[in-house]
Amino acid sequence: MRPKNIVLGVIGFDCHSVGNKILETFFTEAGFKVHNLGVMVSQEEFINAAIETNSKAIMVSSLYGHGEIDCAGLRERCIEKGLDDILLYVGGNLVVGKTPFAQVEEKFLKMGYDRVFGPDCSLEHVAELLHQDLLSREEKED
Amino acid sequence: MRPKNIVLGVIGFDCHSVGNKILETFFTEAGFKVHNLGVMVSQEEFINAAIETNSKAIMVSSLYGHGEIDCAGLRERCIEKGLDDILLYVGGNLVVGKTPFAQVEEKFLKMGYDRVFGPDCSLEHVAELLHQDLLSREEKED
Amino acid sequence: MSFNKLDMDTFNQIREELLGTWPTGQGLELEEAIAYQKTIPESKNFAVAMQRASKEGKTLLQPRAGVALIPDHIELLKYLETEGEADLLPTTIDAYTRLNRYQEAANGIARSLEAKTSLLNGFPAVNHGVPGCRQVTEAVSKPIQVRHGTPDARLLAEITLAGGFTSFEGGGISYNIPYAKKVPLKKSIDDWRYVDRLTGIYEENGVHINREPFGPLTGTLVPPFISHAVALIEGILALREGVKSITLGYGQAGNLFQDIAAMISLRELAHEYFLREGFEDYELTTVFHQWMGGFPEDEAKAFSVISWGASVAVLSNADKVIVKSPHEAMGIPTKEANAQGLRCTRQMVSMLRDQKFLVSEDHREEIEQIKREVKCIMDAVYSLGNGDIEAGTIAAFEAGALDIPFAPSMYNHGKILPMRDNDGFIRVFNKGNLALSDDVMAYHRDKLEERAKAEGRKVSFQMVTDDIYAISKGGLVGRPR
Amino acid sequence: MSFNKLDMDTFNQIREELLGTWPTGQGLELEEAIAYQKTIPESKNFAVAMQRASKEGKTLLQPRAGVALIPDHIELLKYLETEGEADLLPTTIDAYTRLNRYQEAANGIARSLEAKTSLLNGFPAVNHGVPGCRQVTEAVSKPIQVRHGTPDARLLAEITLAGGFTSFEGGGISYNIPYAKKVPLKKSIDDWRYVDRLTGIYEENGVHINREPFGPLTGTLVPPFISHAVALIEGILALREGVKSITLGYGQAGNLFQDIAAMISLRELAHEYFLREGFEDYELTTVFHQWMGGFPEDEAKAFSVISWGASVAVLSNADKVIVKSPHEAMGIPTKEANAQGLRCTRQMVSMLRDQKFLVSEDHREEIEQIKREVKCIMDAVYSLGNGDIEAGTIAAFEAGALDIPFAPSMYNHGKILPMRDNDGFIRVFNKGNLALSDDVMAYHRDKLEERAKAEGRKVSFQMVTDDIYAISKGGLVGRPR
Ligand code: B12
Ligand code: B12
Repeated sequence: MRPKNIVLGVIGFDCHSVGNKILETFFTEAGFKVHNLGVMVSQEEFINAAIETNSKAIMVSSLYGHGEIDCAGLRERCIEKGLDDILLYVGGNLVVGKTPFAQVEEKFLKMGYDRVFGPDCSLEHVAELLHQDLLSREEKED
Repeated sequence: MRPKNIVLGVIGFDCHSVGNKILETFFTEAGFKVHNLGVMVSQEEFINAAIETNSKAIMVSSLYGHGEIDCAGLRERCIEKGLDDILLYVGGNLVVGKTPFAQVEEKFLKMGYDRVFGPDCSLEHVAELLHQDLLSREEKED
Repeated sequence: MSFNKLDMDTFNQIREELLGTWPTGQGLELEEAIAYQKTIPESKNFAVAMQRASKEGKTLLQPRAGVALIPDHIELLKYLETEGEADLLPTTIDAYTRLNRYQEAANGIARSLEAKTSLLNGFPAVNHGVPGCRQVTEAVSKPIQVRHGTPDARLLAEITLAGGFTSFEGGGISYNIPYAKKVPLKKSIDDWRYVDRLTGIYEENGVHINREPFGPLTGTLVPPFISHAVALIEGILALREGVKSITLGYGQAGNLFQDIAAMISLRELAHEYFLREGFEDYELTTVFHQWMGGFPEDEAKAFSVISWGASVAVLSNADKVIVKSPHEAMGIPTKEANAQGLRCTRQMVSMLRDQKFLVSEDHREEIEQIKREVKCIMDAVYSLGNGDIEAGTIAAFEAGALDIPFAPSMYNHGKILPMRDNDGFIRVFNKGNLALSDDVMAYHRDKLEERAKAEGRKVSFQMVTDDIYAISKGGLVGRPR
Repeated sequence: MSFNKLDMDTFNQIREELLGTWPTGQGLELEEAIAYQKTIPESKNFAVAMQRASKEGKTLLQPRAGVALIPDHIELLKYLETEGEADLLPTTIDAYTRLNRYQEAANGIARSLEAKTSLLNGFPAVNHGVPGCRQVTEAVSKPIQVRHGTPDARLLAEITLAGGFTSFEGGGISYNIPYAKKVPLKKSIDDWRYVDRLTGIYEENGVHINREPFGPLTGTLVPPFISHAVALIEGILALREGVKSITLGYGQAGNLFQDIAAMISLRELAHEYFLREGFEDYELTTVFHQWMGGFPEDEAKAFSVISWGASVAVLSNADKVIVKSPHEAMGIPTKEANAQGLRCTRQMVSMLRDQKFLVSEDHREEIEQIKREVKCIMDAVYSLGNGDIEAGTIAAFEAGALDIPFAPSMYNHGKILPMRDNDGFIRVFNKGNLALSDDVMAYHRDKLEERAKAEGRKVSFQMVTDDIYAISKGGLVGRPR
């Protein structure tokens, strides 16, 4: 099985680079081919990278609190650009202020993200979900 | 004006002696004649001391949590022994567990205490109240 | 000089009478109790846990906790094990039981059942008896200890050791002078001799039981040399009766360097005095108590006090730390608050456990100073007793040569006044009759003069009061306002 | 070599263009601003407060805080003054403003008004303009500072200094490399030269303004010598432009002895290098940042991390401590959580302020070690720039001779890998091109081998990852699980 392409990056004007470096290492070791755009990535850059690398998932980080503003509209823009079925994962400190996770999750699910993660998520668990989700997309495509 | 006699002590099987030593020093400096019974004082000992010293106020401490059990009935017993009009002040960590002070106060007022204090009370304020309360009792008596 | 263990005839005679004093004591068989103790897995043995911690350089966490009713007490302990990440469990005994007022304790149990909440400030183990204790000790998976403050703890020890507890706190001085008013020191020392002998009998029968003299005493401005002297005496008395696992304690004074000096000197002195008494076969461990005096009411500030205690415990290599909760100033903590204290401490312990403390020359000098002070006291004890440490202790307390600040007991001289110096070290302001040498006192006086000068006021009783309130009002040295 | 202040013609030319870049800059008069600053009482002057703290040996408390809307921001600051007992106030700027995205900031303000809660992670001071800033600075009674992370902070400085702030954080390296991706170092250094010159102009006109390079950089495993080198460079660049009150910063590394060594060496090095550059007329103060890396989520554990930072701040005699909140791991704190962090810190600061830290010989050796490391880097900077420190800095970053771990900037080499040794000191595992001498590196390698041996694994990248997570998972050294 060839490693699956995924795009990784920190959205908006967010400079938090430590988690990003760890995610890159982790997903690479978990068997993905990671296209890491680093920090301060715009929605366009995410989409272009996904198209160029033929990635089936975009992993968006937002740590600095502007997640709600920065992440809105990514799903719609993906569809515009023909990425109909792309998986959108989002994680980090997604909103301003300590907020019950269920509330945050609901907000981002509504925005069209497939899965939402807090800063405490287990990366092993994320990798498993990602493998599964990608698999079931492939099956659908077949 | 002669200094007023007051009885001081820690009720029940309570060994907390530090606050008691401080209260003795404080009330003495505040102009009272303090009869300090120390720690582990029974209701009888409080009452007998009040009678013997002709004190018009009993200052009860309870720190260790059994205050609710130990303090019940003191008012009734005072009346039995003819101390009809004696002032009963109680203070310390009066109940088991961190409890909103209003709740504690209500409980001890119901038991017949005239004033109830938490561990954080300002002693200056207590001394003022005590002077006032004693004064108004005297006026009543006159 | 020579000493003997409490002989078995006397022990058995006392025992028979003792077990009759309350129904739950009746028919208690020591053989059955020993057999029962042997069924307890090693992973739940307190002595083993302490010794392992010491070897591995770990600091174990233990809260205080106890409520009136068995099911609630079990729930509480299990919560502290899981949510609190406690390494060691306590069962804190209520204050009626501590004073052998089992009838009042029964009343407290009844009223707690009615009120559906604990009206007692601890677990009335004697009233619940051996079966009740076994319910508790079997329900948990960590080693569990009896913590109390009982001048006459003989029945409590019989019942709780038979009940599966593997450690027992206290001692004839430390559980009398700070905890009682009218109990003669001779009586409490005799009664604790019984407890130590009981522990010794368990040891002789292959059951390892930990004993822990109560280090902090009144928890209020106790200079290290005073609590050290008491710890050494109680340690020696315990070893004499056959105790093998002994944990000496110390309550945080507040200044980092004094506290570390105290913990280092405590260990060194214990080995020195124990050896001198002829003991070689014992397991010595230490416990550091987070701040035992008045706490600030604000919980954020209380967390700070808890954290500071936790840091010093680890930096001083304590084998165990006794943990306070953010409710300390207000009342017995809820299980949640208790677990918060534990988790706060856990974080500190794990952040600091890898850090070695670098001791400077000046710091080493403070260690030697504490040793000099302890030597003054111990010399007096030995000489007042003509070599008999029990008689010497009783005579020393009577004379005030050994004197515990702010204690309620009438058998305590109560003349010594401690005070903080300009750096926050606890020193002696008024020595009363304390057996301190002139050069030692000169050192204390110099240090206090330094403070007086800095504050522009005379050394006075007001400073003592200010120092007592200092931490609860946010400070260490009680500066003039 | 010689250097000149940014000349007034160039300054004015830049200024004219700058003020036109956003409506709130238009018509901003420096004379009026200076006159306004002179109306601010001395009790609210940041530079004065810092200098006084330093003289009196106090550690002042400052939180981070900023929200989108003026009334909310004022309410927040007042709460931190009263309930939080803060000595110094901040105004943390939102991340759009930091990157000069004033349009996005305007959008954030609008959406916050709608949502009736701040959707911005800070106070958009440029958008609110001089009158908005004055509303804020006039509403509070404590000295107040702008805290941000802005590579090009020229307009922000113009507006906030005119707005009555008396201290401005940041620097051309520390507010670029950890905060930006594509901003050339030359550009940010030039832009910060403008900010320093602006501050110098205020000084020359009798207005005392404090400047504070950002010490912690990425807040993640930064060895002291790296942040010290940056602090020294930014300090020198600021003094050159006429800054007089300079506060150098350092972010807690975690090991008590390394942190104290870092704070002592920072002060000593600053005086040494400043003197060498010919400066004598300046006020040097220091700031210690409580743990700047990932926090534990549990609030009880977070309190522990906050407390540890507070203790080390006081023990190391920092003039100021930047305070975290128990919400750190989760999100921008509520005002209540922020005040809790402050009160927790306050308690620690007052408990420890009287305690002198006794430095041992071994500890002094760690101080010298840091100085040797800094010297390696500074020598390289001076030599790469042929004595010109700006050019040298740019060249050093390009070559990786100066390299900040985990930084997002493409102008950072990004090859150095730091790691904790067995005691938790941050050392260098992979030096990349860092200008460290062989004997210095040999020392680091020995220390890391010690850890590898203790853990029974090879020195590896996995250790770095483990170290990054360590504190948030409860630990300091990331031990194998
Ligand atoms: C030191 C201490 C001890 C020492 C006491 C040494 C001694 N002999 O004095 C030791 C370690 C021995 C001890 C033992 C116990 N303690 Co204790 N102890 C404390 C502690 C930490 C400080 C008390 C103190 O000295 N404060 C300083 C003095 C100056 O303040 P104070 O005592 O509060 O007194 C002031 C005020 O309360 C007020 N005040 C008091 N009485 C009155 C009366 C009037 C009329 C007025 C106006 C004001 C007033 O004015 C005083 C002077 O400012 C407190 C917690 C705290 N406060 O931080 C717990 C605390 C009082 N102890 C407590 C308990 C439960 C016990 C034990 C039962 C053990 C246990 N289960 O943990 C035993 C008691 C056994 C017994 N028989 O009494 C609990 C009480 C719980 C509750 N009420 O819900 C507390 C609150 C701790 C806790 N949160 O669990 N303790
Ligand atoms: C270090 C740090 C910084 C450093 C960053 C250096 C750098 N270049 O990386 C500095 C000091 C520069 C900094 C700056 C700022 N920071 Co900051 N910072 C932190 C801190 C303390 C640690 C972050 C970190 O490195 N953690 C370690 C890594 C390993 O964890 P992580 O980043 O959380 O990433 C993991 C998970 O989140 C998850 N994850 C992340 N993304 C994704 C995506 C997917 C799909 C999945 C599955 C998982 C996942 O997996 C990652 C790996 O385990 C956090 C608070 C905390 N966490 O304790 C605040 C924090 C993130 N910062 C915060 C803020 C606000 C800022 C600032 C705006 C300043 C300010 N106002 O205080 C600026 C940002 C400016 C900008 N333009 O971005 C806030 C965000 C608030 C919010 N969301 O409500 C936080 C939470 C602090 C707080 N409580 O206020 N910061």
